[in-house]
This record gives sequence, structure tokens and C-alpha cells, in this order.
Amino acid sequence: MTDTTITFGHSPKPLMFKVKNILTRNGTLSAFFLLILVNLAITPNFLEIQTLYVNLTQMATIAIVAIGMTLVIGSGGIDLSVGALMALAGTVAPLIMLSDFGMSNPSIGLMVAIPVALLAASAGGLFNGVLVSRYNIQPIIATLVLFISGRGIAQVLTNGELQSFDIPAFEFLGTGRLLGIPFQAVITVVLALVCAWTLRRSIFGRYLLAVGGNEKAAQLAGVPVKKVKLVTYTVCGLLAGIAGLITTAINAASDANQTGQLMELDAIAAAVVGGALLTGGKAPVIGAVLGAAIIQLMGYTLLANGVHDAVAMVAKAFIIIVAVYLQQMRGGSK
Amino acid sequence: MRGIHKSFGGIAALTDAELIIQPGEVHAIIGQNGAGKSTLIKVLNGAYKHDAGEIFFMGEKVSYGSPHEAQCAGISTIFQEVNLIGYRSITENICLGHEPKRFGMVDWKRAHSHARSTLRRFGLDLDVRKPLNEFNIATQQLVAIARAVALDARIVIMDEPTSSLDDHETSVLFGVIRELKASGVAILYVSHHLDELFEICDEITVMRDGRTVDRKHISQMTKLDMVAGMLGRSIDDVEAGGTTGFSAKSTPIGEVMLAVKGLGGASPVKNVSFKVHKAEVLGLAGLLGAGRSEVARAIFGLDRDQKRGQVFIDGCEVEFERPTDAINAQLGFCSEDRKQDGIIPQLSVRENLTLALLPRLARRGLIPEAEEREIVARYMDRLGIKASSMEQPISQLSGGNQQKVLLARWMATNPKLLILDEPTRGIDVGAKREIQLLIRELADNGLAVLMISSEFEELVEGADRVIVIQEGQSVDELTGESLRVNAIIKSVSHISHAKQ
Amino acid sequence: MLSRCSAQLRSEGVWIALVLMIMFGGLRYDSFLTEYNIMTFLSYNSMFILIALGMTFVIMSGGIDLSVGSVVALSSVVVAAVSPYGIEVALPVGVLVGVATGAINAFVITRLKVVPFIATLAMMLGARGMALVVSDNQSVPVSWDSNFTHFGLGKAFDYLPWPVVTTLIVFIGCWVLLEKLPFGRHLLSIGGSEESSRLMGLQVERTLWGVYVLSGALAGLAGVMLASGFGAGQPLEGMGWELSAIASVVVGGTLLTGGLGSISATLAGAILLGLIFNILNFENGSGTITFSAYWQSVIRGGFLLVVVIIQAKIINKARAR
Amino acid sequence: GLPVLEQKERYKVGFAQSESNNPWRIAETKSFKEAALSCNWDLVYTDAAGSAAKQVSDVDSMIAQQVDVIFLPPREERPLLPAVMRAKSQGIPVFLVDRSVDAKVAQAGRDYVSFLGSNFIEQGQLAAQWLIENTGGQAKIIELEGTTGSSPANDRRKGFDDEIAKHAGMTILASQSGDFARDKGRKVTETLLQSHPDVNVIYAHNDEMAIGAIQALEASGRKAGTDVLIVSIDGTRDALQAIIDGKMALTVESSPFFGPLACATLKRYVGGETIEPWVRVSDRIFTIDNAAKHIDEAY
Ligand SMILES: Nc1ncnc2c1ncn2[C@@H]1O[C@H](COP(=O)(O)OP(=O)(O)OP(=O)(O)O)[C@@H](O)[C@H]1O
Ligand SMILES: Nc1ncnc2c1ncn2[C@@H]1O[C@H](COP(=O)(O)OP(=O)(O)OP(=O)(O)O)[C@@H](O)[C@H]1O
Ligand SMILES: [Mg+2]
Ligand SMILES: [Mg+2]
Repeated sequence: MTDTTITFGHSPKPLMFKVKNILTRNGTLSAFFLLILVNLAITPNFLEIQTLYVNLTQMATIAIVAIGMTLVIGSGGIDLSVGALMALAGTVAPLIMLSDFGMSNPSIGLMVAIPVALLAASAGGLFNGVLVSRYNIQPIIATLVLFISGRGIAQVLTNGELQSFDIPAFEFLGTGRLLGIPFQAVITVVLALVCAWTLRRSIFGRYLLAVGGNEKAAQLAGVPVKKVKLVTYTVCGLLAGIAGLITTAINAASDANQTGQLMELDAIAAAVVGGALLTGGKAPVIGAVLGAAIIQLMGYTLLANGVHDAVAMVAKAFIIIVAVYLQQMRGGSK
Repeated sequence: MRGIHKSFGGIAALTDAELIIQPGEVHAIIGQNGAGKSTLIKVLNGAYKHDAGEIFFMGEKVSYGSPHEAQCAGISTIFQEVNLIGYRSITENICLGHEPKRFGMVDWKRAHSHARSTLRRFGLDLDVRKPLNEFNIATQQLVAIARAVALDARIVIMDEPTSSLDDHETSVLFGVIRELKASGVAILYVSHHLDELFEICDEITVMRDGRTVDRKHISQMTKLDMVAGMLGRSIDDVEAGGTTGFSAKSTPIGEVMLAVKGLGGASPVKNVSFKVHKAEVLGLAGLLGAGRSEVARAIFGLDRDQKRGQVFIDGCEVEFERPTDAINAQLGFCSEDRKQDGIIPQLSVRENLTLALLPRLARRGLIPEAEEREIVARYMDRLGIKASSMEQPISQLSGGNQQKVLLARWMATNPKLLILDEPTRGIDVGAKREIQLLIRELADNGLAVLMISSEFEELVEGADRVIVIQEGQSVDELTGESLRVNAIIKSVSHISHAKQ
Repeated sequence: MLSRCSAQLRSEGVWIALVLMIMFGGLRYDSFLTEYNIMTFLSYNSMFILIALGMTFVIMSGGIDLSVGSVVALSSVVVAAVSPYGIEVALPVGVLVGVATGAINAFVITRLKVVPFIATLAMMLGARGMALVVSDNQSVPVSWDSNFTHFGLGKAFDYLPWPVVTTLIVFIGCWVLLEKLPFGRHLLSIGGSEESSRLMGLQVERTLWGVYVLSGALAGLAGVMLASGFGAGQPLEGMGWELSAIASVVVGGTLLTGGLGSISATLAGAILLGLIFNILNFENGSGTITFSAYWQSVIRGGFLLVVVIIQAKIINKARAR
Repeated sequence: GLPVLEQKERYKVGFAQSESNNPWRIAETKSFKEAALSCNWDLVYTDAAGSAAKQVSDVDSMIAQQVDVIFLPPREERPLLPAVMRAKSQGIPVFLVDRSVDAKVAQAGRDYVSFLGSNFIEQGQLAAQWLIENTGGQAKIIELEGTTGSSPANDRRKGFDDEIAKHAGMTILASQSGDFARDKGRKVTETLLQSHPDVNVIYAHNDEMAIGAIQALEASGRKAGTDVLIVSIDGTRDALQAIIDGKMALTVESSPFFGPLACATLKRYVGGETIEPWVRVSDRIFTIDNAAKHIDEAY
């Protein structure tokens, strides 16, 4: 049709231009590198392995929840209940482990506690899915229900009280190392790869994007729209549950009041900074992990440099806008 | 307009395009799908910004930043896809942006009467307070036209205004165009119905691959000239092919594939019965709003409230709960509304094409990539789908190519019965021919095809048999000798005319 | 193109639920329908109604505004600081604070093309941060000597609390804006389809500016009520208010996808969601059961679920026809 | 004058809790519920979920229900004033619990009966004084603040910082909010340890954050209690256990057990006694010397 080359990355151009090109085309990455550069310049002791570990462990939960959020956003929805589901999973596991049964059979208790906790969070996700797909309730409102009462359920279960425990096998989830790498970072990477791969290669992934892109058309083409949504929200709940368990494990205590507080905002921000479109049809899982890294690094930078909480909030607001703007420059060629 | 360039993400859509329109003339732009007609129009009215070139309007150099500016300057546009607001009433849609006001407040009384009188020019008498989406596409299209005409513009741009109108409505539109023309308004007219042009147009600009390749007065052109110009081929070459793509039938009709008995239920479908045989193309004719699309949707397991009646596939009665069931029974359905029910805009050509095939393609839930690519390449090749690659988002393709991808989506599933609702709506002659050829070829290979079309010519030449639907009832069947355009027109409009 | 489904606004559900709730409360608790309870209830909920009204406009235009809760806080601390000059100064200042944040939202949305959800999410952080910075992390005392607190605590004609009167006036203004002025029509069209509206020649950006500025202004006004009705500018107040505002709007039947909505249904929705708190308080005082804070959240979520499902059923039924 | 409360068999007592998202508040509520049983109260309990405005509205609904007396732990000092004033105008005596309201506008003995509680500023001072004594006036401190903008965070910071500022050898390296929560306290400490590796004291505004800090220290390979001294406020069971384990040095008590005190004070008030404006609760200090003795009374 035209005589211009279609893939304009290959044409010979000065190096600077190329770098600029890659960065403008991948705004998320450029925002990330920008943050790293800033940190190298101003943050004391930034180039330490411990710094890396601290950031890895702290971003793990955001990243895991953001992956689930990306899937939901990709299917055209949103999930406000992830923080509440984290709290739910985080309280259910210690409840079982600290019960008479769990105390007398520690290993069986652990084997039961983790799946049951994850099941509880998945059930919450499934509940969201049912509201969204079966009753056609708009996702923000559907998930607002569990946002309000999910944490309440967790609090009712524990009467709002903290449950401290000393179960090293469980705490490994939060504090352990695998080949020297924080265990939760390993979990994050594995989950990200599995999800990214599933999205790319599996029929479910294709269906998910089709539903997010144009639900009516997908339905007409034989995509089981409701089932896809059910699975998507359930997976998101499951991932939130995993994050909840990790949080509980690090703290060696479950706190229904605090676990996952405001996580939905971080996760949504991470997903969007990572390139998810709130209109659906795109689910960049790896981007979400990168987005989580940006959110984490941003917090780290402000904190480590003594920027006080109030000012940090303003700065965060600014950085989110800049990151999303950079991210969007890639898409909007106009 | 002179030397207009416009590209999307590095792909040129317009190269050195030129357009000159005189006051009081009806100027047609023709060209294949993707030739750049709509893009040129959008550049003119400010929806897109051009990369290079100049636009002069009444001797002044102009460049509009938005359709709003163009509208203020006197350029009003009817866009190719109906672009109105479904939830809002007809009045609101017509008056939007220039509501009659009293003391700064919207004067609803005047607004309604303005809307009513505007529509009356088109012979429509509708409840203007109702939301637009309660009306069918043809009515919506007429509302869009009425809106543009009511704007008191110097130039009215019409991008394929007739693609969802029937003959009667088209002739009403032509009446309005003549009125406008008489009052000195210039009209820019884009259409794939070449015959229409002779009726209404003065000047023709031919576009090909983003360039304006020819500009002549209509009297100096024949249909063949136009087709040749659009395709960039010699006249002889084109002449050999005929005007529609349908060739003569080569395979005898087989046994009954689909039988519909007394289908009815909620309005507008009341009582429809017909049979489709293997290797047969059955046409459904009817006026807009007769309920043809609803019949098709009901068969395919959509709109489940159409409860009465029976549907048989291969002799067995079936009741599809959802499209998946129909697909499993090897049915395929191309809906009339590409944007709403067809494409998944963010996904690539490849992903769109294999969507319906996935359950069969996938192994243990995974999609075999190589095989998928191979299938996509095969169909893109076979249907001549023009895209920069199979990874291009489908939203960037022209309408005709989008339609081909959707056809391929169903062909790939190797269906027994294919339901095509307006398969060639808004598609250029070149692509249309190809699609028509393809339909024939599919039928000859034993496929049963149910084709809904508002173009009677297409039905006459393409269908083996035509069922006429009138106000939700199947009233007539035309075959063989009786299958003539005139006969369809008569049959289709019999009652409605008698009523008036 | 356009969908075929008939989609008229359905908001019967919220009115029925509201009437049922009021009847329930009135029959079960002696002092529920007393003047004191009704007036203090309305007075307190005025703030929620105001931001819910603003949110209705935003949602009808197809957007969302997550920043309102923080803007209330920001406005309240700024207003508290100028309260010695009296309400004549404080009121415009508070509204202006809201207008400014709304304008920033609008700028980010229309110019930088950041989706409303994210743009206002950032403002939610930003305004909260600003509120804390301005107030030096403390609630800001208001002047009790000027007429400032009269606005939040006083009554018009010795009967109706000023916040209620103000909200009533704002409500009427919003209704006129939506039903009688072109602006209302334009924003509904934009919510129905932004692309179509642009192609039809609407000045989409200008209307969106109006929508976000209005939402901000109403949040600013709510901030004035907060400061003068509670005697302090409170940088930490208003957390989660955006979500209850969204819930009020949706419970009222306004489509989150935009294009369809009703101002009066939002009013009903906001009152309904406020009532549940009031009723829980009365239930805890009636001596049979005491719901802990946790049970209260479970019940509130459950209540929202019921209302939303009823709404969904009504809407789905209408759609099926 | 203050409203008179007639002698009755049972009193309808309003308790307008401000929030229930931390152990301290939970213990406080529990204490009031127990007091209700032992003192023959019909308790009208509300929860403001952290919103001062809602707390005012909660008090309003108590007034509407015509309770006899209101115990109010104000979420904030200033925004609760209208609630106090309205109760007064409706003739309902109010006792403030654990936090007071702005003394410039409302006064004990005139607008409300009395304030029962301790002094947050003093708690911060106590922690600072202990540190100064036990570090010989030399320390590099990280401060973990409570929720930004909340009054215990502000007061505990003021009391501590003012005291520390008097000693040149004591420096506060960084002061950041940990939101009164264990998880956030841990995260913030992890980060601050990286940018301020020379720290040797951590002061947390509550025990939860202190425990988070211990976890952060251990994760970074430092020994809590030896490499870094930890002091905080509250006196929770977990904190006392940490003191016994040698991981924490000190916690200043901030008792949530107001129920019995409330009961006793109300009895005195009904009996016609004039209640002093501030019924002081004296805060103890828990260290390794007495932690084991008191752990069973902790919450
Ligand atoms: N928004 C867009 N982004 C990218 N490419 C576009 C866009 N709009 C149009 N194009 C491309 O520009 C070319 C010209 O498209 P245009 O819509 O102008 O064709 P047309 O002549 O109107 O075709 P049709 O008859 O199918 O309407 C096509 O190749 C199309 O793929
Ligand atoms: N949701 C709806 N609400 C009200 N009327 C509807 C609705 N859907 C369809 N109709 C009506 O049903 C009738 C038939 O619809 P439709 O126009 O699709 O028939 P058709 O014969 O298939 O026409 P077309 O040539 O456009 O395909 C029309 O009169 C239309 O107004
Ligand atoms: Mg076109
Ligand atoms: Mg049709």
C-alpha cells in the first residue's frame, strides 16, 4: 500500500535517537530507569545487595496483587476487594494453625491452613465474579461489596485481635531465602511468568483479552464470557490470598485490621503504570510487575531521603501521572 | 484540498491527495476499501490533523482542529459508522451542540418540534423523545443524516449514507440532496453503490491507495471506467468479470440443512418458516425493520426470548441456549454490526481470525502457535486480506478487510451453515466481488448459506432462493424465473404500501 | 455503532429500598423519626450528598472522580485557616480550592489524556498530601468568634440547618443544570460516546472541564461544611468518601459507563447509604444485640449487595424486554 | 452548670468508640463492655471507623436515643467539640476518655464533666528521659511515627522530640510514619536502616511498629536489643514478651482499661460529688525489671 517501511525501529538512525525511541515507546521502562538513576544520585547506600533485597521483599506483595489486578483489568473489570481478601486469607491461615488441632499437629495444620486460606480468598474472588458475570453488576460496585465486608469478615473471625505465632515453616513464606534470593521474590517471578505465559499461549488468555476488548463480539464468537470472568476474578482473589499469606508470614502475626490496607490502589496504579488499559483488552503481566517495582521504588526513594509522609503523597501523585503519561506516549501517536 | 498527506503510526493513509468541490455540486469520492476516502474526509472536517498539505475553504486557507470548528465554519459531516448517542433521545441527537434556548435554558418544546420537522423532510414520523437505540440502524442513519442536514452547512459530507438504507429511504435522501444542491450547498458523497452515483452526482474523484487518481464529470464516466479506476486495472480486464461476483451455480442443491418452523415470540419476529439446503444460498429479503436480523439472531441462540417455533438442524430439533451451542453444531454467524458485534479492536488480525476456532485448535487449553499462524496466513492469503502483518490490530484495517477477517473467522471453523447478515455492507466493489465469489464458492463446496441483504441485486444474483419477510412474517418465496429485482421490490413492500 | 438494547434509566429500586428502610426504622425505634434525629442526620449527610451529586455528573460523563474525599479534607483545612474572616470569605475560598483541584484533574484528563480513574487517584493522594502539608499534620482550629461556624451549626429560620438548606439549593441547581441547560445534555452525550460527541461537533474538552470543576467545587463546599460544622479543618477526614459517593450514584441507577443517570436517584442513594449507619446505631442502642464495628461492616456490605442485586435484576429485566 | 443525673437502677450509657482497627482500641472497647456488665449499664455502643465527623454523628444518634450519659474517646481534639456542645445543650453529661477536646472552647466542669486519661506528650517525654539516662546522652535515633496527622502521633512526637532536643549527643536521624501498624513499621524500618545504617536507637509511637522494627532489624542481620535499642509506647503483651526476650528495652504504658475507672467516676458523679477536671491515669514504665510481672495483665 505504501512505500514507507512499516517497522520503523529498523531504519538507520543515530544512536541517541534509538535510545530515545525505545524509551518513549516503552514508557514504563523509562520511568523505572529514571527512578534508578535518581536513586543512584541521591539515595545513600543505594548500590547494596541489601537494598535490592529490601525492595524485592517489599514489592512482592504489590506485584502479586497487581498481576491479578492486571488480569481483571484486561477482562474489562476492576477489583477493589483485593486488600480485604488479603486480610481474609491472612487471618484464616493462623486461625487454623493456632487452633487446638493445628497446635497438636503442626505440620498437618500448616498443610491445611494454607490451602484453606487460599480457598477463602479464591471464594471471595469467585463471589466477585458471580456478581459481575451473573448479575451484570458493574465491577467497581460488585467488588465494593467485599471491599467493605471482606475485611469485616476477617475481623469478625478474629474479633479484630492480632494473632501472633511462631511457626518457622510458615514464616519461611515471608522471610525465607531460596539460593540467597528472598523466597517471596521467587514466588512473584514464578507467578508472573506463569500468568504471562498462560495469557499468551492458552485459550483462556485469548478469551480473557477478547472479553475485555469487546464482550458482545466475543460472546458471538462463542467465547464463554461468564466463565472467563468467573475464572479471572477467582484468580485475582487467589493471588490476593497469596499476598495476604506472605504479609502474615513476614510479620509472624495476622492483623485483620491492617493487612492489605489500601492495597487496591497500589495494585491498580502498578497495573496501569505497567501498561494495562482500564478499558480492557490488554493485560501486560510483566508490565504490572515493573509497575509494582516503580511504585515500590518510588516509596523507597521518598522514605530513604527523609521526605515526610505528607510531601511524599504529593510527590507520589505527581510520579504516577508522569509514569502513566510516559507509558501512554507509546500508544498515542497523535 | 491539495497535497494532503496523512499517516497512522508510520503507515501512509493519504499521499498527495487532492479534492476540489464547487458550491452547489454533488461530488462523489469513490475507491476501494482502505483507499483513504474516510481519512480524507476526516482531515477536511478536523477529526484528524493532516501531516502535510493545504486546505482552502471559500478562498481562505484553513485548518480545523476539531469537528466543532469545522461545523462552525459550515462543514457538517455524516460519518461512515453511525456516530450518535444511543442512550439519548432523537431530539437530543439532532439538536446536540446547538440546542434552542430560552433564557439560557434548553427550550425542549422548540427542540422537539425542530427535530420533528427535520425528520419530516425524510418522511419520518417518530417519537422524538425516545432513546435513539430503540430504533433500528436505518432509522439511526436517517437521524444522523437529518442532523447533518439541519445544521445549515455550506458543505455536507456524507460518508456512505446509504449503506444501511433501503431503496425507498435512499430515494428520499436523494430528494433532500437535490434540495440542498438547489440552495447552493455542496455535497461530498462517498458510496460503494456505483449506480447511485449516476442518479445524483456531478463530479467524481477516484481514489486509490491514498492518492486521488482521477477526477471527471459523471457524464464522462461509465460504471466500468469507475471500477477500472478504483482497481487500477484496464477496462477490458474488468469487463471480463461482470458487475457482481456471483457466478453461475455449479453444484446441485443437497438435502435440508436448516429448517425453521413458525419462529416467533417477542416483536418484531412473529411467524417465520423456511428451509436452507446444503450447497444452497438462501436469501432473506425485507424492508429495514422487517425482522430479518432478529431471525438470524434467534437461530444462533441470541435473544432467547424469541421462544415460539422450532429450529431443525440436519433434521434434529435444536434449541441453542447461547452462541457456543450453535457453534458446536457447526453454525457460523457474521452479524450486521461489525464494530459492535464483530471485531475485538485491541486484538490483532490473527487473534481475531482464530477466535471462534480456538476450542478446536487448542490442545489441553494451549494454542499451538505455529499451527495458528499457518491457518491465519492461509486465510489471509485466500481472502486477500490487506494488513501490514497478521499482528496488526484489526481496528487499523479498513472496513472491507475487517469484514474479510470476520468471514475468515467463521470459514476457519468449517461450518455446515453460515448466516451472513449484510455481508457486503460498506464494502467496496473490489472486496465485495471477492466476498461474493467466496460465498458462491463456499456454497458450491456444500455449505448452506443464509444471506440477509438489503441490496436486491445481490440477492438476485447471489441467492438460489429468496424468502421475503414482511413485518416479522415470511410471506413469499422467490426462485428461478420469479427471482427478479422487480419481483422482490414488489413483494417486500406489498403490505406496507397497501397500508399507506 | 449503537446497541439495540433499550436502556431507560431504572431507579425504582432505590426509592423502594429507601421507603422500606425509613418504615423499618420508624416502626422499630421510638426516637428514630424525631426532629432531632432527622435534622442531625440530614445535616451530617449533606456533605455526602454534595459529593455524590458532583460524582453523578462525573459518572454520567463517563468518568470517575476518586479525589473528592481528599479534596474535602484539603478544602476544610484551608477554610479553617481563613475562618476568622467569616463565612463570606471562607465559603468562596473553600469552593475555589475545590475548583482548583477539579481544574487540575480536568487538565490531566483532557490534555495529558490520562484516564480519569488514574488522574483522580493521583489527586486523591496529592490533595491528601497537600491537606497534611497545609495543616502541618494537625487539625486546624476554626474561629468561633466570627460567623463561620454558624454556617455548619446554625439554622435557617431557626429551623432548617444551613447545610441542609445549602444542599437543597445545590440539588435544585444540579437538576436545572442537568435537565435544563445544554451543559447537562452535552455531558450525557459525552458519557454515551465521547468519540461520537466529538465527531458531532461537541466541545468535549470544555464540557469535561466543567464536569470535573463542578465535582471539585462541590467537594470544596462539603469541605466548608466539614470545617464549620465540626469546628476544625481535618486533614485526615474524608477517607473512603469517594467510594460511598460512587456507591450512592450507582445504587441510584446511574450507569457507571456513562450516558444515563438521574440526580434525584443519587439523592435517594446517598440518603439510603447514610441511613444504614443511623439504623445500626439505633439497633445497638435498642438493647437486643450489639453489633461490633466488624459486624457493622459485614452488614453494610451485605446491605449494599442486596440493593445492588435488586437494581441489577430490575435493569436486566428491562434490558431483556 | 452541669446536668444532674438522678439516681437510677440502670443507666443507659453511650460509648462512642472512634475506631476499632488496633489492639489498643479493641482492649478499650472490651473494657467498657465489661464495665457495662459489672456496673449495670445498658451500653449503647457506636463505632466511627476512624472518622471524627462520623463520631459526632454517632453522638448525635445517642442524643436522639436519649442516653443518660456519654463516654466519648474523641478521635480528634477539635472536631468533636460540636458533639460535646450538643450533648450539653440536651442535658446529657459527657465524659471524655483518653483524649481531651480543645480547652480553649470547651472546659471540664462547664461543658463536659471531666477528662479521664493520661498524657500523650508525657508518654513521649518518659520514653525520651529513659533513653537519655540509659544511653549516656549519646544516641542516633530513628523515630517511627504514628498515623500522620493523628493526635497521639503528634503528641508522642512532640514530647519526645522536645526532650531529645535538649541533649546535643542525641540526634534523630529520620522520623517517618509507620501508621501505627506492624507491617508498615517493618517496611519503613527496613528502608531507613539502609539509608541510616549507623542507627542505634529506634523509638516507635506504639508497640506494633516497634515489633515490626524488630523484624526488620533481624532481617537485616542486626540484633534487636543489643545493636539497636528499641523503645516504644503502649504496653501490649507482644511488647512485654519482646522485653522479656531482650529484644526491646522499654515500653511506656498507655492503658486502655478505662472501663472500671469510668464506672467509678460515674458513681461519684451520680452521688453528687464534684469531679476533678482531669481524672489522671498514671502511666507505668515497663522494662526488663518488671515486664514478666505485668505480662499477664497486658492485652
Ligand atoms: N485510526 C486509524 N489508525 C490507523 N490506521 C488507520 C486509521 N484510520 C484509517 N486507517 C488506515 O488508513 C487507510 C485508509 O482508510 P479509510 O478509512 O480512509 O478508507 P476508506 O477509503 O474510507 O475505506 P472504506 O471504503 O472501507 O470505508 C486504511 O489502510 C486504514 O487501515
Ligand atoms: N431493542 C429494541 N427495542 C425496540 N425495537 C427494536 C429493538 N430491537 C429491534 N427493534 C425493532 O425490530 C425491528 C426489526 O429490526 P431490524 O431492523 O434489525 O430488522 P431487519 O429486517 O434485520 O433490518 P436490517 O436490514 O437492518 O437488518 C425494527 O423495527 C426495530 O425497530
Ligand atoms: Mg470509509
Ligand atoms: Mg438487520
